[in-house]
Amino acid sequence: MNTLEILFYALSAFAVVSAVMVLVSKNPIHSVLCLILVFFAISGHYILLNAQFLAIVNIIVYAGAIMVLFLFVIMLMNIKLDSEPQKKMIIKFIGVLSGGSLLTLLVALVKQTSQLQGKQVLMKEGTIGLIHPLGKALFTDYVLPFEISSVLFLSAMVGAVIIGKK
Amino acid sequence: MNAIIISAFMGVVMMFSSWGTSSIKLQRNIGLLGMLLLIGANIAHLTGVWVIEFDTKGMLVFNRIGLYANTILFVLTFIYMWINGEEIDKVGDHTHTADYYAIFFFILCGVSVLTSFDNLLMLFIGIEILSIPLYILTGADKKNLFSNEASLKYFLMGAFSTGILLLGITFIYGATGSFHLTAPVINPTTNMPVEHFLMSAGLILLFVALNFKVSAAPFHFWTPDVYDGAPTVFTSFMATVVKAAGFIAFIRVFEIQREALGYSWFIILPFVIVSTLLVGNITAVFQRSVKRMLAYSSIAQAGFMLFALYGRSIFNNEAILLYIVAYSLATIGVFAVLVKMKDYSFESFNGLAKKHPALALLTTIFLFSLAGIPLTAGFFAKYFMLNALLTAGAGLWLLIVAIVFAAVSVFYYFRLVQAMYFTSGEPAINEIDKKYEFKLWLIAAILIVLGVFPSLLFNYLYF
Amino acid sequence: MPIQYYIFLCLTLFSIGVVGVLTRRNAIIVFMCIELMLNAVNLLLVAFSKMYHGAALQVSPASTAGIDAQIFVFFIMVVAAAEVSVGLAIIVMMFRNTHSVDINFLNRLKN
Amino acid sequence: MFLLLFLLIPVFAAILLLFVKKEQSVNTIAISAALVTLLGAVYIIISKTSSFDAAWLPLLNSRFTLQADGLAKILVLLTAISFPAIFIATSKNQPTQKNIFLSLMLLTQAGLMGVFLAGDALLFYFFWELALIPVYFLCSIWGGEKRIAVTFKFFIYTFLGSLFMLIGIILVYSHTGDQSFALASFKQAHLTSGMQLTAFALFFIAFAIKMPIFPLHTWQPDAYEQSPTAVTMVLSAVMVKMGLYGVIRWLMPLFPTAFIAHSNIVTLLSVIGILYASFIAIRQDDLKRLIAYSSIAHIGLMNAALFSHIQVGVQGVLVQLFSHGINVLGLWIVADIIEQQTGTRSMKDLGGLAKKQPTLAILLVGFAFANIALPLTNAFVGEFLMFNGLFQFNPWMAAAAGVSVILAAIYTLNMVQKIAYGEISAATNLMPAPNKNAQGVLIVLLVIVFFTGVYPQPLFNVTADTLQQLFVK
Amino acid sequence: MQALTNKAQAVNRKPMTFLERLYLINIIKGMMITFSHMFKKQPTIRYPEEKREFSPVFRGLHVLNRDEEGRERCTACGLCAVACPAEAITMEAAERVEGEEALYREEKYAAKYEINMLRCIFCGLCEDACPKDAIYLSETFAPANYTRKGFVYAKSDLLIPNPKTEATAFAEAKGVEA
Amino acid sequence: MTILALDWGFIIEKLIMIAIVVFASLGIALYTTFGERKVAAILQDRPGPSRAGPFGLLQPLADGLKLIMKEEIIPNAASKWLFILGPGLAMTASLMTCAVIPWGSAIDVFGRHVELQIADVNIGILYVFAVVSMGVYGIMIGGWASNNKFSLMSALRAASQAISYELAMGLALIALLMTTGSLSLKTIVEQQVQGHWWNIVYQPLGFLIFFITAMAECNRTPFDLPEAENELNFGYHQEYSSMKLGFYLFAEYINMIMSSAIMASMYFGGYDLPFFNEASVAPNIAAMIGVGTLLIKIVLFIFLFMWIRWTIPRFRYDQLMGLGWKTLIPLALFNMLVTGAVILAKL
Repeated sequence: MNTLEILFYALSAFAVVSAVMVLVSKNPIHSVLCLILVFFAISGHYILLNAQFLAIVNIIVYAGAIMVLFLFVIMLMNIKLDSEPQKKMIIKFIGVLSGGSLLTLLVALVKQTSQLQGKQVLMKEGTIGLIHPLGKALFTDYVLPFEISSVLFLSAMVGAVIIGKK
Repeated sequence: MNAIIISAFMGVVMMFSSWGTSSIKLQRNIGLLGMLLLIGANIAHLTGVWVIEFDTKGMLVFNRIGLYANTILFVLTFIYMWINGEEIDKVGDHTHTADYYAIFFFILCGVSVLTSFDNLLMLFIGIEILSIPLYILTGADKKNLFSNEASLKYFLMGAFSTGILLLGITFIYGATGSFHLTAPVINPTTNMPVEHFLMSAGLILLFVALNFKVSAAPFHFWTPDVYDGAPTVFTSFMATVVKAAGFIAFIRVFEIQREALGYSWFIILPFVIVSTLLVGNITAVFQRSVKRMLAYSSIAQAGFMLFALYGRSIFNNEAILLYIVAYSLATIGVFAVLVKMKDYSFESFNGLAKKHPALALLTTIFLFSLAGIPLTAGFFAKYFMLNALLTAGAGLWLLIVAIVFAAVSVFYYFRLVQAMYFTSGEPAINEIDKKYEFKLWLIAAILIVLGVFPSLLFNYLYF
Repeated sequence: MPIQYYIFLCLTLFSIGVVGVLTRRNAIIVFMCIELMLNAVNLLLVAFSKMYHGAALQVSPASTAGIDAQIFVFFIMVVAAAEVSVGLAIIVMMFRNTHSVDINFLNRLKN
Repeated sequence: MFLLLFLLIPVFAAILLLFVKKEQSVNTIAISAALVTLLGAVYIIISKTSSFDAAWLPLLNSRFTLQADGLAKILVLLTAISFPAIFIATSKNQPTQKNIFLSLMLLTQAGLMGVFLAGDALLFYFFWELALIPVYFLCSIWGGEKRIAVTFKFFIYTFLGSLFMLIGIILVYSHTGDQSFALASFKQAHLTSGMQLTAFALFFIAFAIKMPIFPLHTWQPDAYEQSPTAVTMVLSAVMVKMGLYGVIRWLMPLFPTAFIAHSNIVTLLSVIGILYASFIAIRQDDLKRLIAYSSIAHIGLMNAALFSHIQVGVQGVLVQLFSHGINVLGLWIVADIIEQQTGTRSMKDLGGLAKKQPTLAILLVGFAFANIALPLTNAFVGEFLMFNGLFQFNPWMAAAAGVSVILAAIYTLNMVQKIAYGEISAATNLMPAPNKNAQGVLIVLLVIVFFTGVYPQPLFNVTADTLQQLFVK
Repeated sequence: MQALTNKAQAVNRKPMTFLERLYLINIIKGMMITFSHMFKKQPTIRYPEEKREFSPVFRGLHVLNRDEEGRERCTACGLCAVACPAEAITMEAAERVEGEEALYREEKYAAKYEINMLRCIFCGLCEDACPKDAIYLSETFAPANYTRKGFVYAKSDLLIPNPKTEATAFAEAKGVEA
Repeated sequence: MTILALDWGFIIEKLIMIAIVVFASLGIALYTTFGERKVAAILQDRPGPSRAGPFGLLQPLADGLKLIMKEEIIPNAASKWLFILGPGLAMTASLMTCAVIPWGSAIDVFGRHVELQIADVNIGILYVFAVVSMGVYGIMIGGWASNNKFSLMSALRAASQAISYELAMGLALIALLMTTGSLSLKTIVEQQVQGHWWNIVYQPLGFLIFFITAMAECNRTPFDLPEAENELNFGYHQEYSSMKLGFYLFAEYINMIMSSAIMASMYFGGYDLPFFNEASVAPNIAAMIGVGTLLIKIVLFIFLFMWIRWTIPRFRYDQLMGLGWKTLIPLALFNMLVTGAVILAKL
């Protein structure tokens, strides 16, 4: 057990517990906050993997912008505690069951994949997660998707205006 | 690339056109002009002329099929815009015409990406560019609860399927270490598909997600509600151009990648095809609203289009292109009639043949094309599909299932014909001017010309 | 760290997201669960990226193998942001009309 | 090029009719178009085999090939005779929007001509469907009370059948040597016996539905009954021949192995059908239904003879294709006149026609004789040969089928008796002056009946090449 | 419409120039103004230590006066109450009895004399009205209080200290003038 | 145990740094409140607080003491945990920014070479952004948890304001980053120390935008909509009292300090004292002079903040949004384009 492993387990446990809390908490605000915690845990993982840029972008974009929007909307609607009608127990059960079976299936599949046996993830080292190589790749090899995603944003913008305008 | 640049550019132009002019007619005409420009640019690309020389770094690969499909989809969009121009203005609160056109152009940009991507990243971005504007168009009728619901439902389903798509892509990356479509799926030494569970799982997830996008069963359940709830003009667009682009993307992904699935491909795909045909057709029979019937029928048609995935011969491309043209034109036509109806029940069509014989005839032609009756392009579309299927060595049972459901489809399409011709009543229809009718005649003419000489469509496909 | 650990973690998070989508009725929470799924995918991509990077480093120290996955993650985040803006606009629009974010609300309306 | 006229004339006339509203000119246009085609048909009968060929779908290697061999000629002649006859005989009938009605009729004619002339599988399929669609509209718009459901049933049946055939066509196509739809290529397709069986089944379903053969016949009596009479005439005189034509043109040469392998079962089915239809016909009171069941019985017999695959029998079928068409057409016209003039089809309500309208009664009797295939009538020639063939194939079946002749005599004569003799019923008494047009047509038809009955050689001559192709390899 | 006065000014509806629309210049101008105030003399008077000069006519709290021998001047004539525009003054009269001559100057005196300081407007009319110079307004502020009741000043609160017994307090209360 | 094999010296050094910076920030914040009042007073021709201690210098301590001594009130209907979490988050978020600010160049103490920066991460600016974006949670959570409509309204305003202006801020910074080519604040400062010009010379417009957005992010007047007293009573901390309120107030001032420090570092050379040759004095002294310089710059900025606060009236909400979206973002984009064009032209 070295520090990395301890951190890995701690962050993973933190992430999973928070994710479950997102699911089970009745109050949407709590769900949002738990989801932010998940994002932090995932950012922690990124840092463990020395993907600093993604770690920080994850916090800026997800925790800082997206979740604020969520929080904003929930507050705007002022959804009260327990106002959400619950699905029927049986549907919930089926939902959990299908999610669980998806997990089991995929885990079993991964376990059986021989090519993955013994593959290690490079922790802490490696420079590809830093901003410099990423930026370079983004503006050379990936400049086309970068530019095209601007179209995506424009359309989202136009759309938000259409939908949002009273 | 021309198409991508020009469509994005035109989108921006449309966005700002509402600043430059308040005349909706002018905006509409700018949109149409832009469409022509786009078509022209794309054809220029077909002949090797680029607006801007651009190294796509292997993100996009422009082959003839893709560009040709682009052209077809653009022409379809042009026809769509041309016909439905006035109806588009009416959606929502009548103030967003230019925005809708901008969104159309953005969608077409996504379409162009989807017809030429060579990297899963571009697939992802293309699909998103396609989907996000659609969520908006679906909800464009802001005061209408059903439109809202449709939009929300579409959005949640779409986002969910995006998640699945991404997991699939991730798995593929995990297996191959690359996002390229041509990433090694075949072991060069043994010349056999590499047995990599992660790869298979990824592909299946990708398959599922794409099925979501093209509304194939069992991932179709959003479709009826969304198509029903969306403003009718936009349903027409969604069910045609957008769906077609989805299929082209589908084929691009699985043309090569499916090797990794090996034999299981021929279990999964028929399962999906059969269930799509089953669900689409059987449910369509029981619909009371024409719009909903058309929604289900579009599921059924998707089932037919999925046949193009079965084989890998040149016939698939022909088949899917012809199918797209036939299906889309006919659907655009039917919807163009439908938007003029005051309500969408079958009963509202009663006696249409008496009051508007020409319109009834046109609708009949469109429905015939959808049903695949000869002399219309729909027949050859189905024919080419069946041919492709047979060439691919599919089991005969699959063909039989297909034709049985094709016969079932006749059942519900002809309900409309019966209502129009054989049931008397007062049709609930708005005024239709001659110009509009003329446009519809044009569609019908294309359908019939293609129904007699389908090869006209392919003359430019191979050089 | 063996890659499987990361895969298991991400799959767990992903499945939790899926369960959320299937069991909750509040549109916003459903949407959040979708975001959770996307994040799980992101983490997995980064893990794979580092897996390939690690392998490539053994061969050539200057290799940038695996960088594409991180770029992909970047794009996912970017796209997710756009999606959220639209999605929340839709949810707000719906809320304005129905005063509910229950995804089954209109189903009840129909019947 | 000449053959193209068979398609173009009706189509142009049909289009022209859409723009003509005046009833007199409507009739004139339709009848003259039909007569011109008849002239053409007569011309190709006496001329040599001709064909037409044009590029159509280079991509699929399908050509717009029309060819007129003996089989085609005889059926083209039948079609060409039927339509003017129908038009003239029913020219007094006044359906609403007659121009459209006739236009659709002419389209049907074009479709039928196409079916009989097509020398290319895809083209054949095309016309097969095209012949159906106008009929669908004709029946649904102008038919009887239950027309919509009945016609729809008919449509779905045949459409499904033709889709099966489409698959069969594609299947064979993919096994042809030069990837072509030409009939010649089809004949040389390399089909394994398993493949032959499949393709045979697929084709056969389509033809069987069209004929119809016993379990698939349920659409027919209803459709005949509900259709407007003119359409019923087309259906029973010409359209059912499409099925038989298909069998001779496609099934026999393409899938000889499968054909022979299945001949037993198909013949059996046909015979069952014959008996079944005949027994039902006996029980019928409705004139139209009676003729309809009678027609099923006759077609069944032809089918049985075909599948016996004996040269004599097939020769009989080739002749009977034409003869049955003429006979049934005559019967229908009589029935139509009666229905038009008395307003009823129920035989209970009829009687005493011989006293009221002797000419019509005589004509009825003439066609009734032909229907029973009494010697001197054309049907006798065909049926005799067919029984001959069937007997060679399987005496038991021939015997069973032979019963049908007796049954036919029973129901036909019963009909004649009820209609023509006895007291003048109330309905019959209402009959106005004889319909000269229709009677003229009937007389012409009756002349044909007896002429070919006495001197069938021209028919044999015309169909000789077909027979040769089928039996001499 | 005919202008009633010549004060009307035409509004200048000239669109703002680009520079004006930037507002930056005006903001900087404004900031310079505030900045310049840093160097201005502060008008603040640090109260307990420094006090502002009262004006000569300052009217503070009421005082009921006594004469040189310490007798109350008030005869409860009620003129002050009548004069008070805020009706803040109430009083009850009583007759002087034997042995009280040292207390009250006249035969009649105010047994109860109340001024409601919440109502009082410190106009000084009572002072003017008083024929006996019994009431006058001092230079003292009305102090704060915790209750409303506390603002109703009774006679004991108003009465000036006795010049005989508490000479210093009297002098202090009396102030500079009068 | 591998855990123990860490570089303890390093950890202790950093801990000390953190402690110093945090406490220094708190101290400065404390006195900034005092400064605020004093500046306000002076600008309004008043003496300001002057009673506690000489010149009122003990006033902030008194304020702090008051805040601590006051009764803790948690409204019944409030969400208790979030109510407590809100101010904590606000405080933490604002304090976290200081980690990447280079307070000075290196000094040598006890034989160690100590960088006067807690962490020189190569994504420094992004880190700042991340932390800034976290800051809004404190307000939102606090405002929501109070279960008071004014607080909620204010929380919503704060959120939308923060998000809107963060965009323009980022865009303004990108132009700067294009010229510097690095995200590390240390590097950016060093560039200015080495070179002759401060970045303000290259990016005047960028600075202006950044400055305006920084004010908005700190919720300073004229952008203090979240606590607009006359509309929302007291804004998001209406229900707060005692030290939780103090946290919010502190957080605002710490934000101000940090943004001043960042602006100083990014645009005004950080700890660079112009026309002064560092080599002429001992390195430690030079470093301390640098720290002093930075502090002076910070103070000047803080003064500027206050000056503006007491000059310009508060925006209306729609004006605020209009300014952010319709003016600042296009301007920032324009700035970015021009910068890019110039850089391209220079290449």
